[in-house]
Amino acid sequence: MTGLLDVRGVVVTFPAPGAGPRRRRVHALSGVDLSMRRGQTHGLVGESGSGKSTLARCVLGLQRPDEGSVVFDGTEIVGLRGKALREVRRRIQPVFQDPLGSLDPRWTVGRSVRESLDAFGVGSALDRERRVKELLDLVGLSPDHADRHPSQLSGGQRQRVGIAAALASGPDLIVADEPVSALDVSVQAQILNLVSRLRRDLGVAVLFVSHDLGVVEHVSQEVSVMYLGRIVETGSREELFAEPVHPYTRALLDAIPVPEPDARLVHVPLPGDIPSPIDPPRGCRFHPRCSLRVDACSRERPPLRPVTAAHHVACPVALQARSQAGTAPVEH
Amino acid sequence: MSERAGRNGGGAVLELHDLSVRIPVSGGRWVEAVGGVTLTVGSAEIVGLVGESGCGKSTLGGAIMGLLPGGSRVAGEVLLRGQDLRGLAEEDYRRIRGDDIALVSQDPSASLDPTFPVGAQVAEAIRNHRDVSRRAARERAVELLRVVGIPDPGARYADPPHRFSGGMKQRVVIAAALANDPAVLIADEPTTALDVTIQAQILHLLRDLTVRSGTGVLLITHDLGVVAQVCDRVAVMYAGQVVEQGTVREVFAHPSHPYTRALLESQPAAHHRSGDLPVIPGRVPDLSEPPAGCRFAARCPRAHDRCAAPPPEIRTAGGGRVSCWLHHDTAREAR
Amino acid sequence: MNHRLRFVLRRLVLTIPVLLVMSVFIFLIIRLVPGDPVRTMLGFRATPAAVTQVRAQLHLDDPLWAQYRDWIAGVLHGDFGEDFVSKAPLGELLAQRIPVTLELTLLSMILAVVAGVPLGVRAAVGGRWARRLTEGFVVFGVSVPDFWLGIMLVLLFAGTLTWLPPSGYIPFTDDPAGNLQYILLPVLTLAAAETAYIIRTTRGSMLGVLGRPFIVYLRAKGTRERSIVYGHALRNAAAPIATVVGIQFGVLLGGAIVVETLFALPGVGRLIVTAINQRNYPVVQAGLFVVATLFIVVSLITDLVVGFIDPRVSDRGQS
Amino acid sequence: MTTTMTVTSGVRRARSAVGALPRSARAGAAILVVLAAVAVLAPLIAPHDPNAIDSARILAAPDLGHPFGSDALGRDVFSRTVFAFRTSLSIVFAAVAVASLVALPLGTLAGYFGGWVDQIISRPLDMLLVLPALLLAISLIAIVGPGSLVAALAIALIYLPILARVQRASALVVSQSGFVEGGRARGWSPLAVIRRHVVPNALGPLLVQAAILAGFAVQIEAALSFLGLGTQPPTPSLGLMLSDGRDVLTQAPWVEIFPGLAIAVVVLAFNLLGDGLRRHLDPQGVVS
Repeated sequence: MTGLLDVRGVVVTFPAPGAGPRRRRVHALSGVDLSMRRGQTHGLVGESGSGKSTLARCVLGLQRPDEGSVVFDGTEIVGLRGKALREVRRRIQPVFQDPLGSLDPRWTVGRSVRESLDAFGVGSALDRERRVKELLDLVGLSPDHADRHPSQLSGGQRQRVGIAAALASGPDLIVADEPVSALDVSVQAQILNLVSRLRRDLGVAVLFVSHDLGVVEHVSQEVSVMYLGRIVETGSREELFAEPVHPYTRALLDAIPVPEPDARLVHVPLPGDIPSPIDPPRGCRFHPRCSLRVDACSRERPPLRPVTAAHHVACPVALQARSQAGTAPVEH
Repeated sequence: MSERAGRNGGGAVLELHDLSVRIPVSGGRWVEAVGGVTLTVGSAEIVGLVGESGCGKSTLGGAIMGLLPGGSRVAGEVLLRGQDLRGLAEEDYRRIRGDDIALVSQDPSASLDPTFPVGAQVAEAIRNHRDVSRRAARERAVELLRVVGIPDPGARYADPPHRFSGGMKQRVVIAAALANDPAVLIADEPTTALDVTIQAQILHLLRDLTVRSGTGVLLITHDLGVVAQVCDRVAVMYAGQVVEQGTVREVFAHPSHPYTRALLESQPAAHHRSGDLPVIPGRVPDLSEPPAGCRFAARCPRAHDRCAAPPPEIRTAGGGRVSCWLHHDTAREAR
Repeated sequence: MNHRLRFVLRRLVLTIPVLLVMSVFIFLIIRLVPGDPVRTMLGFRATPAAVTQVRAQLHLDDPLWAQYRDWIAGVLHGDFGEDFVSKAPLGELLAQRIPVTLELTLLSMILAVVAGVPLGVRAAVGGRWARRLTEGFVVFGVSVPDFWLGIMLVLLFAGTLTWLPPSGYIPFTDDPAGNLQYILLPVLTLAAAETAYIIRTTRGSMLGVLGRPFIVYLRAKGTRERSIVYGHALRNAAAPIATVVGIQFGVLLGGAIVVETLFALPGVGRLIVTAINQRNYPVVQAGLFVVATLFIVVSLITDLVVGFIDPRVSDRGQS
Repeated sequence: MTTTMTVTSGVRRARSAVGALPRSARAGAAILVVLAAVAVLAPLIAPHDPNAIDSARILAAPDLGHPFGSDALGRDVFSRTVFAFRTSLSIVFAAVAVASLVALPLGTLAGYFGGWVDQIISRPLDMLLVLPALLLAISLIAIVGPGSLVAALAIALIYLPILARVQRASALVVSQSGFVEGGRARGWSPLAVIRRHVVPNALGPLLVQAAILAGFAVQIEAALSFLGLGTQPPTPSLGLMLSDGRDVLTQAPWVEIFPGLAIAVVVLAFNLLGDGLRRHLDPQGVVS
């Protein structure tokens, strides 16, 4: 059994902003399944309104799903409370997007890194101090950084502190929500290298949430693509990037700006706006923007179907076209 | 200044000569946010100005628009179709802004007045510079909204900005910016706040419209990928200076400056397979006391004693220019 | 303008529970007086018969909900009961008093807005002197207690210069010029602090708006500075200013109580104070009800104004 | 070694924080320190018994022994002002302290939890805002009867919804920070996160608002006493003094001028302090 995380049928809705007699709801997640293996980095990619951050919060136990289950290492975490919840929390730790906002400005770096050690009462005070220095060393900071305040650090250093704080309790899973999107390219590379190293050296699994397919491709072994509250395609990095099947995945790959001499933008890869998650389209949520659209798309929700054992896609039309062609329609 | 690398003929519409900007900071000190930039933009040409945060690229845009924070000092020349904009009286500058030079800035939600109908904000750009009736301005604004791809522009003219998506708002901003067929458009991170599929739409639209109207674009961005997608030429900025410029094809295929190379290599999208990404060690120098020599020397893997002196600007084989001592040698050997 | 119509209707509907809560609150005042309110009103020497009679007259022996129902039904027909001391019908008394309070507070508010908004704009965009002068006035206006300012104005204009009467009132319908003479000092007294607040709010929200990115974008479009300040920035700043004006109207109504007492103006505020001192509870109740209703109506109007100025407000609650 | 260094740096930071306050805020703080000393040491500072009637000095003009002159009963206005200050500041301090201490937990819980917790805390507090502030105070006095304690309670009641709103807004902003979610994910209970992260980071605006409101509380207290609804004679009170002085305004303006100036100075000092603190403690602009 190598499963670490098993998300099944998770639904999350929020009341739409504003007040009114008939308050409508934002459909953040509408039946999402996701599996992760131990020691693996799983990239979760999508644009705004895709629900990727909400899914991350469900896994962290910070958002309670309306429906569905989140099983972590054999334990259902939805509805978990008290001691059992704390034990799961010790093993699932977050890294947030904004490295400044994720550190208490009044606390020293050392105290922030120590926060989970204090919470779980790990070792003596002296042990914790020693552990903080080890952790800072692990993420490439010097022990003196422990006495500084976040305002005295650069963005990249802050994100290192955020990662050290997440590692403190010895987690099996780190949920990183857009950990590099606030950083410059050259700093981003440092943090991505650090994330890759953690997986390699410590065997920590990472759920890596990002809007940037390039970044996700670099760090992940498995990738899931989300659109308006649903996963449209999931698979191993190799298969998904080499043979994207879902029309949305393909458009997304087309749209990514790649810094290569011949990467000119020749056509608009995907027309139209992303619909509002308050009133999402029926059937396949992508159908209003889709070039492969057939009548059935606006009626039935397409289920995730296997392309290969390690690659699933929620588009029967593309799947059928692919099997008829015999090979994958590789285009880019 | 006849050396232009743009493909679309036409003369240079915007020329910057040795442009420097100093901005006052606390304690009576000054930061040299831009240090001696020379750059040209031709008509119907898109020039990418790329660099990381704090490199001075947005300050440069502000200097061209004449919209820097109070107390800033600008030296050098900003020539718009040969006319120096520096030292222009405020009212004269105002007449040029939005007419000959226009701006599209980063966050479309922040660019539009939240209490005004979007259409009126486009019409305002017209009436600021053309003596036309309200009705005529309105008709032209509706037409512009249609051109930038707002569905049902007549009906949506009166809607306030918050009823539009981010991508649609940026279309409105572009409509207002291009309302008077400007010679130059400064696009400062125009797609950074947008989703990637929407970004592609906006970049496509921007390129389409400006090439058609012959507007020269200075596209300021942190994203080398965006430069590759739409720009003709690129200038790479580091610590207030342009370290390398040339055609996109040349610079991306054969980066000459060590910084350009490092920047390209640290992009995960460019670096397809796993393994560590190359990183640039160290930090950007403090621009209140910039180093006398090459500003990148402290972080450069190929730094040398000579780098303590300002690097010379060398013509590259592909027709671009690079400011680096390394190429001084190659150039001399070639001679 | 479907959006706006729906906004107005929604806001009107939302006022109903507020009025309800307020009326219950004020209704309960007499009933919350510790001990027997009638004993408190009549004094210790009242005969048991008199107490019983007054209790019956005020319906204090009915169930609470029935008392409220009867009272509110009366109020809706303009029947507020009787003055406990003079036995006069309160409806007529209030009809004489309300115009005085309205004149005082509305004139003060208008003066404060007319003076405060332009000064606040100057303070935000003007030079150093404009800023210093207005800041000085704001500090003065905010710090000085209104009733003391009133007394000092009396000392100066009525005592020393004898230009204006120190106190009293003539209805506008009797003698417009005389009315203005009597109301001038009270209005100045009440408007001073108000003006200071409006200057401060205007300056603050103007500076906030002028620092926002869309102002840079307006400059980049070549919009004239005057149009940026008065056309765009002031319009954006107007919603917070209007909100503050609405809230401050409550402060004005409170100030009116003091100022009416000070200048012997026959308004609702003075009526309430006198009635409290006489333990004349029916009058206290009626007076508070009138002032609170005024406040709620003005709040409603400001909310509607804010909604019309800022479409984001009127769109809230709809997609 | 390290601790000493930390302490010194802490002191240095505190000192530089005071130094970084605008000059006006430092002036406000200085005035308040002096006024607080006057209030505490009133019996030592006042040259005369504030209630001692001296028929020889009825409406006597200010002189060296009686710097503010004497009132209609020949009482020393300076001594009365000093003692009235004491009364006034005690009422104000009690009122603002009570309101802040109640508003802090209510606002924090409403802001942090939101949803129904927010509803059951905020809705009843909003009802207090249905009446204009002074009217609310007067209603309470109409029920309970006049007096210093009632005035303090009435002021606390007026300020409670305002302070709770500020604290709610501030706690809401802080609660959206990553470090608050992080604290939960790092294994702390909601209440521990509130204590460790939310309250320390959200307290600033409440302090600013309390400082500003304290100034106006002096005005409200004086207004209530002026109307005869606050502090009752013979206790010296600024509002009562102003009310009494009205009758002798033209003969003895000093009876009127000095207590009024005293009020203005307190309000001014609190305002200067509050505005100065705002820049440091309320960067988000939660206080309106």
